[in-house]
Amino acid sequence: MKLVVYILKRLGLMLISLFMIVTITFFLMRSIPGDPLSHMARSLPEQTRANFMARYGLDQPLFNQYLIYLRNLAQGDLGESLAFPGRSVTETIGRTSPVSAQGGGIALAIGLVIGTVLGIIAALFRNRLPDYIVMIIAILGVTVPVFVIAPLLQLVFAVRLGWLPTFGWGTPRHMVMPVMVMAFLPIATYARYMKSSMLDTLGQDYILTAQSKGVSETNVILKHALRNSLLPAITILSGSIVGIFTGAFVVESIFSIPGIGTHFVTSIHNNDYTMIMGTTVFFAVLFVVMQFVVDFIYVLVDPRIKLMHETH
Amino acid sequence: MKKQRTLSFLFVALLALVVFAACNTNNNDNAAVDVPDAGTSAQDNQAQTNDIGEGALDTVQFLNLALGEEPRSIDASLTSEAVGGTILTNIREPLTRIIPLYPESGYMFEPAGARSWESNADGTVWTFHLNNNYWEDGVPVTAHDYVFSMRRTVAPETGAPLSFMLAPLLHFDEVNAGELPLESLGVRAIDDMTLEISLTSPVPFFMNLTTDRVMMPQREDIIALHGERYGSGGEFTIANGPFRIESWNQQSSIVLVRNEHYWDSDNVRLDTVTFHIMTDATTRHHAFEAGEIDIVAVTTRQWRDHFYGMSGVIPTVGVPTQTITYAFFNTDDELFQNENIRRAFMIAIDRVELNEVAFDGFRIPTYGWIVPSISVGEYNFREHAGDPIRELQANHPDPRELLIQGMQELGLGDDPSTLNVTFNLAGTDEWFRTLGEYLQQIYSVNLGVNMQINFAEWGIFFDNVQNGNFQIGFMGWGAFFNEPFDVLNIFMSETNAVHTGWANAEFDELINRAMVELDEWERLQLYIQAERILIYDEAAVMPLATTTLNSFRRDFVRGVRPSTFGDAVLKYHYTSGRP
Amino acid sequence: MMKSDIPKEKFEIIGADESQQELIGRARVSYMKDAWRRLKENKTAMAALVVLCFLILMCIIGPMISGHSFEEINPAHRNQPPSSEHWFGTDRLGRDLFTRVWTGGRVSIIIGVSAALIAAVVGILYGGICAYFGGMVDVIMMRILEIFASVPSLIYVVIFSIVLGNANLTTILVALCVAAWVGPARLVRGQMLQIRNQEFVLAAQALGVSSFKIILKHMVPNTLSVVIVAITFAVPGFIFTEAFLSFIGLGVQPPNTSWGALVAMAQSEFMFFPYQMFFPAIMIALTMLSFTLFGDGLRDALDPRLRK
Amino acid sequence: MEHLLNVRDLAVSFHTHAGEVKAVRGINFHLDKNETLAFVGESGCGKTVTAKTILRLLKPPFVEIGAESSIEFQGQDVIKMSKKNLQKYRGKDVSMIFQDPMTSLNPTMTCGKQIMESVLLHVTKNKKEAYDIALDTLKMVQIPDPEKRMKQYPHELSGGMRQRIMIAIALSCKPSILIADEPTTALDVTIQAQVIDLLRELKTATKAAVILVTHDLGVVANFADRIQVMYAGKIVERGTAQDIFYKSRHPYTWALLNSVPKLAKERKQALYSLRGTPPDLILPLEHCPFAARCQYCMPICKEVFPEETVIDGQHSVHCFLTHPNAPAVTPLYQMEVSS
Repeated sequence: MKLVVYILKRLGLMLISLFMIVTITFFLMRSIPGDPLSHMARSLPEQTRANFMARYGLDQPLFNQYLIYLRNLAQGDLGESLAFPGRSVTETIGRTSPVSAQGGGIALAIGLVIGTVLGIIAALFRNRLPDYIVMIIAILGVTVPVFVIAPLLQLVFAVRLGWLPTFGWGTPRHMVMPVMVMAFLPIATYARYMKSSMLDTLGQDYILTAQSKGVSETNVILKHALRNSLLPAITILSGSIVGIFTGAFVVESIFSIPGIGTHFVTSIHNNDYTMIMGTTVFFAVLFVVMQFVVDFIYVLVDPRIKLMHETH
Repeated sequence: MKKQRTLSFLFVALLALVVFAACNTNNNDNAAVDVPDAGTSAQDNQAQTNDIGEGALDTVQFLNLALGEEPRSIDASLTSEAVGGTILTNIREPLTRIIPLYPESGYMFEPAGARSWESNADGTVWTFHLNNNYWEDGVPVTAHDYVFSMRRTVAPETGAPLSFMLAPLLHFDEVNAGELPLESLGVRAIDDMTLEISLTSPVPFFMNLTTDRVMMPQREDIIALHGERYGSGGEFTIANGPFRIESWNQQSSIVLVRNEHYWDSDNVRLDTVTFHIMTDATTRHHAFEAGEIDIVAVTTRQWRDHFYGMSGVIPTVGVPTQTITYAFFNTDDELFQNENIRRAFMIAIDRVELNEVAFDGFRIPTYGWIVPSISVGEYNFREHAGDPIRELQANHPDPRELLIQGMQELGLGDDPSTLNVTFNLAGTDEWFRTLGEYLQQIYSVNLGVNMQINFAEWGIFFDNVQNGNFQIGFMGWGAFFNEPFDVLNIFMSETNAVHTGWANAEFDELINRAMVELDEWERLQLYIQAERILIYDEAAVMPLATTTLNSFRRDFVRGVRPSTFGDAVLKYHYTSGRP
Repeated sequence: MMKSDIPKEKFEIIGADESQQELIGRARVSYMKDAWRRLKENKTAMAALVVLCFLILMCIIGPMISGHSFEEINPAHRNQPPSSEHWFGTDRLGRDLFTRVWTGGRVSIIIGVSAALIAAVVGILYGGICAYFGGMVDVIMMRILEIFASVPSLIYVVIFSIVLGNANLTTILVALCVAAWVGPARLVRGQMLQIRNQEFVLAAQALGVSSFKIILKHMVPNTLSVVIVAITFAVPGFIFTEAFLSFIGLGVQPPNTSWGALVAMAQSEFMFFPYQMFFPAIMIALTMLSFTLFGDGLRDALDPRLRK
Repeated sequence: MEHLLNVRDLAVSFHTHAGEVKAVRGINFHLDKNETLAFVGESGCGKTVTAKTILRLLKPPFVEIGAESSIEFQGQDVIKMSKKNLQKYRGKDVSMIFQDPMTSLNPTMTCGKQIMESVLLHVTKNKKEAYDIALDTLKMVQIPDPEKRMKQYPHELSGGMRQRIMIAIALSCKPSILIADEPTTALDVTIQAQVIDLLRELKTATKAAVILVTHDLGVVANFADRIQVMYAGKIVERGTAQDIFYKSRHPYTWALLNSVPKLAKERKQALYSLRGTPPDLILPLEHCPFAARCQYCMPICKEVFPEETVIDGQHSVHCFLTHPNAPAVTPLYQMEVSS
């Protein structure tokens, strides 16, 4: 019973946060100068401007537009793209987010695993060569700009060697380079994070107990230290997931991947309010849900937490 | 500590918006397009690439091409951008198509939607006899489809951005303003296979209009079926051109396949054409080099030199386009109301150096408003009109003297350093920043004024220009068809299309006379005098350079006829010897 | 057995020697001194510090020693590779890159450090208030924090930059910090929650010390070590965000420049003129590397648990 | 007869930035089957380091064991033992109970699993069997409702119960030596007595030799067979419980005994407390380390470390007071007993 109450409370808080995000972004969006019709060529006949405004309800007072937007949002309708007339934002996000999720998901998984392993190595060989190498890799991964790495990879693997396609999506071969570039970020994040978390765990008393039981060196790491140091890493998972999506912007545009990143970039470029709003709401929902999912996993995984909820 | 991690990896994520920056040649016709040109003259290029000669046809005929951005819509009435036009011209059949003559220069109108056509004595009534063409669903194309399409484009509630192109039609103004019903527009179907268009007065360049998207047929029932979604995707339109849309997955690719019901289908050799949407220019170049796309438009001199010598690649470089890159003054501004100040600013720039530095040597320095590719009948305009700006520079070697003269006329003393001038640019990427920094330095040195550059997104720039809060603006302007009228009428008093606020009665009168003058030589002289007023006397606008077409294609791609005003249809393309 | 030859007088009882009783081998070292010593020992942190000082020094004297002004355009030497005359080569407009890199460096570092400080200060106050008062205050403030945290700050940064119009230093800082304080705030709140339940805070409350004073005098100093480390990690973050902003044209406006702007300028042709991007990118990487390594070293030095 | 454990010249030092801390400065002792040996001394005298070194739990390069030190267990020198043998030795032959039950158990692993882990390593590979052994051990340590405890997590148990789990883990493989490092210090008094009684019962039941490390003489009283008093990394006095409690000859032992409050005393008397603190082990301390705090300090005590003098049988002491030339001294503690 306690858990149900916990979930309901969290859902309530999530809704409030979402509501605030939508409100802030909505009014923020309207404060951007410039008008979405500017992509039309030459001087615009008055009639076209009127039609356009009416079609998107832009001619109504701002507050009414806000109420209409909320009502539609409640029904899951994020409105119609300004830059691409006739395209529903919800449908576009529905179609493109799986692509980003697929690419991003694999990159995150790879990044997580490699990052964790590197973090453990760095912790075990603290202040010795492997530690420095791992740290340099972790930092380089974050400092070298993506828009340098991506074209370089293209040049080497696609143009010179011809092993991989330069752009596009669909077959696993298409995924290799984008995933490689996108994985840099989680590798760097989790390597550094796992190192400090592992160092922290190795200093605990129960590690000594395990050693005194004759448990082998590797098992002490895998069975005891890893699990306890992985727990805190879960907490930054939700941040990483949103990071992956935003990270995809560059990679998707460079490799022409039809993900949510490319759409978001085009929408900012075209002042496409509805698409920007839609994507922002999508990210907000994603982050808030991930936050809840991560907390939930944490409760499941860490026995100490669960008890606390029951005794409250 | 973990929140810091989110911040630090976000900044890498923040690199997300790199894509549309420098490399995106959003080639809608009025944003400045940085298409470089070559040292070699355009003419010898022309000859070398038009090898329409037969080669052994490959068994499977397909082409992979790249688009810099995704078309916003392919609704013939509502789309105004070039990318939309590229798709439309391949899936829809206008009345006629314009093809470059080979080997001599000039163009010819080829039968397309119409089998043949004739006009009455004074050229105010044109009759078109349609080919028996069919829509992709087998329904025959009738004159009613053309009538419905033009009426829809002109109808006020459609709000078509390019409706003014049908202005020469009878009663256009009244119908477009809603004062007269659609039926009174000067277009009607005599019978299923004959279409009659009547004009308010004879228009020398009328035939050019018949090749444009505004005169493409549309199906009333299909539009009713899809409603608002019409033109937003492959399955929400219908084709009657050489190809039809097989699939359109957004931000990824548009696949066209041969349209069996097309009247000239057996002359069409390609089975499939895939347009890959690739916003990143570097990726496009890599894709071409890796053989994944067959034609690429080159954006910088380095890439052009890189491909130029490459084996198996045919260049088409330095072909002048119909777009002039220019700056324009706000003549209502208290400084730039004076023509001498405007003339001083116009001649203070060395256009060759500007082209080398800011346009990477990819354009053709231009000293008049009409681009070199435009002619009147068979007279090339530039060859006969000379260069007004060069003359002005010869008469006033020191632009500062002209500036001071203008300042004194306005009673602003004689010290240029007291003047604060802002130059508005329509973009924020690094191409614009290079241009801005160059202009800032040149004007500070040559005229001694202190110059501020204002960078803004296209939307914000256009807003400022329309509301007149700017001093100097920067844009590109493309002619729709090969006739000076198309780029001069925008400066007539009542059409404030370029928001200079400039009006000149003598100029208006010259243009009105030219509009009805059927004799080419006479029309040419009228345009020359008009340009002289616009540039030499008043300097309302400051032409800088003409953009050029620079692309490379694989040698197995044949039947290509690159030209400034030619149709971008892939009807005659084929591949022979694809590896 | 016992050597009996030890002289007898050696055996008078002289009792316990007070002075020796409290003999401490190691001098009692204050927490900060000990941290500084441990930091000095950490070779990488010291190397990072040296690199940082070198970079800052060069940013100051660099433009002077190069003999070229960073704005002067001369089309004659466009796109020249590094040469004796132009040590880092020239850019598309023929300007000397050596001067521009160091002039740009000033802007990037100033923005990086000041943004990190602003974010930290706001974070400390916000986190402190949250942790100290708790209850409804905490819940509401956390909801506000969650809002800023849940939308990728990319969107806020971009929108604020556009809304604030033509960027000068303050608008860029505002755009950078609009969502950046979330990190330190959450960090400080966590840290302070731990401290709040410790006895010395309860003692201070018992003595009737005002809550604001408690936050400043007791809770802030204890979280300082964590915050300092957070700042060192945040600085590279901001330098790169500024680089990104200039990339999409919202960052530093010409004629002045920054590392980000330089990298942005060189990006489209870095296949042909790699040196134009190489030097500013190296500077960004070096700064970020040294700040991060120094931050790591600082964290180890300040972390009480690792004290030997 | 062969000792179960034989420790020769054990010296352990820590390499710190400030210099080398010599925690254990050459001690010799042995342990026989079924015998209970107690190490007593203030914190920082090296008793816990000695205990951990027997299981080689301290890792080089941070820790250095003296070259000539040797710890013989059933003919093998633990210090030179290979990694593989060490893993067999730990938990099987020698096991250990740690001080703070709150942090010495893995928080994310059920108690049952933590016990079964040792059993699976050393006794049987079959999970079911291991479960039963673990259950029996839990019964042996008198934990109420053992089945439920198997599935619970450490944080769900009280301090005393967690220490019982620790004991269960240690005894689950029937080790020949059980080392208990201050097993009761972290517990409150009432629980301490229960745990000590339990340990006493178990050591007789399992016939395991026990090394008890503590600073609390009260705990040692009727538990240990032999007691060794350590000070500043050296053994200053050793002997049977009787020798140490009633015939102690070392001023430091007297002070320790005196510090234990006695119920028998009249209320008015002030409690005795030994002034000063143990010396910092970074100092050379060539002489008798206790000299600075010893009431009976003599000049010789400050020059040289006293040799070991055997009083009788197993009782020996390092103090110049036993030297023929030294003046006769009435032991501080002894006065209490006689009056």
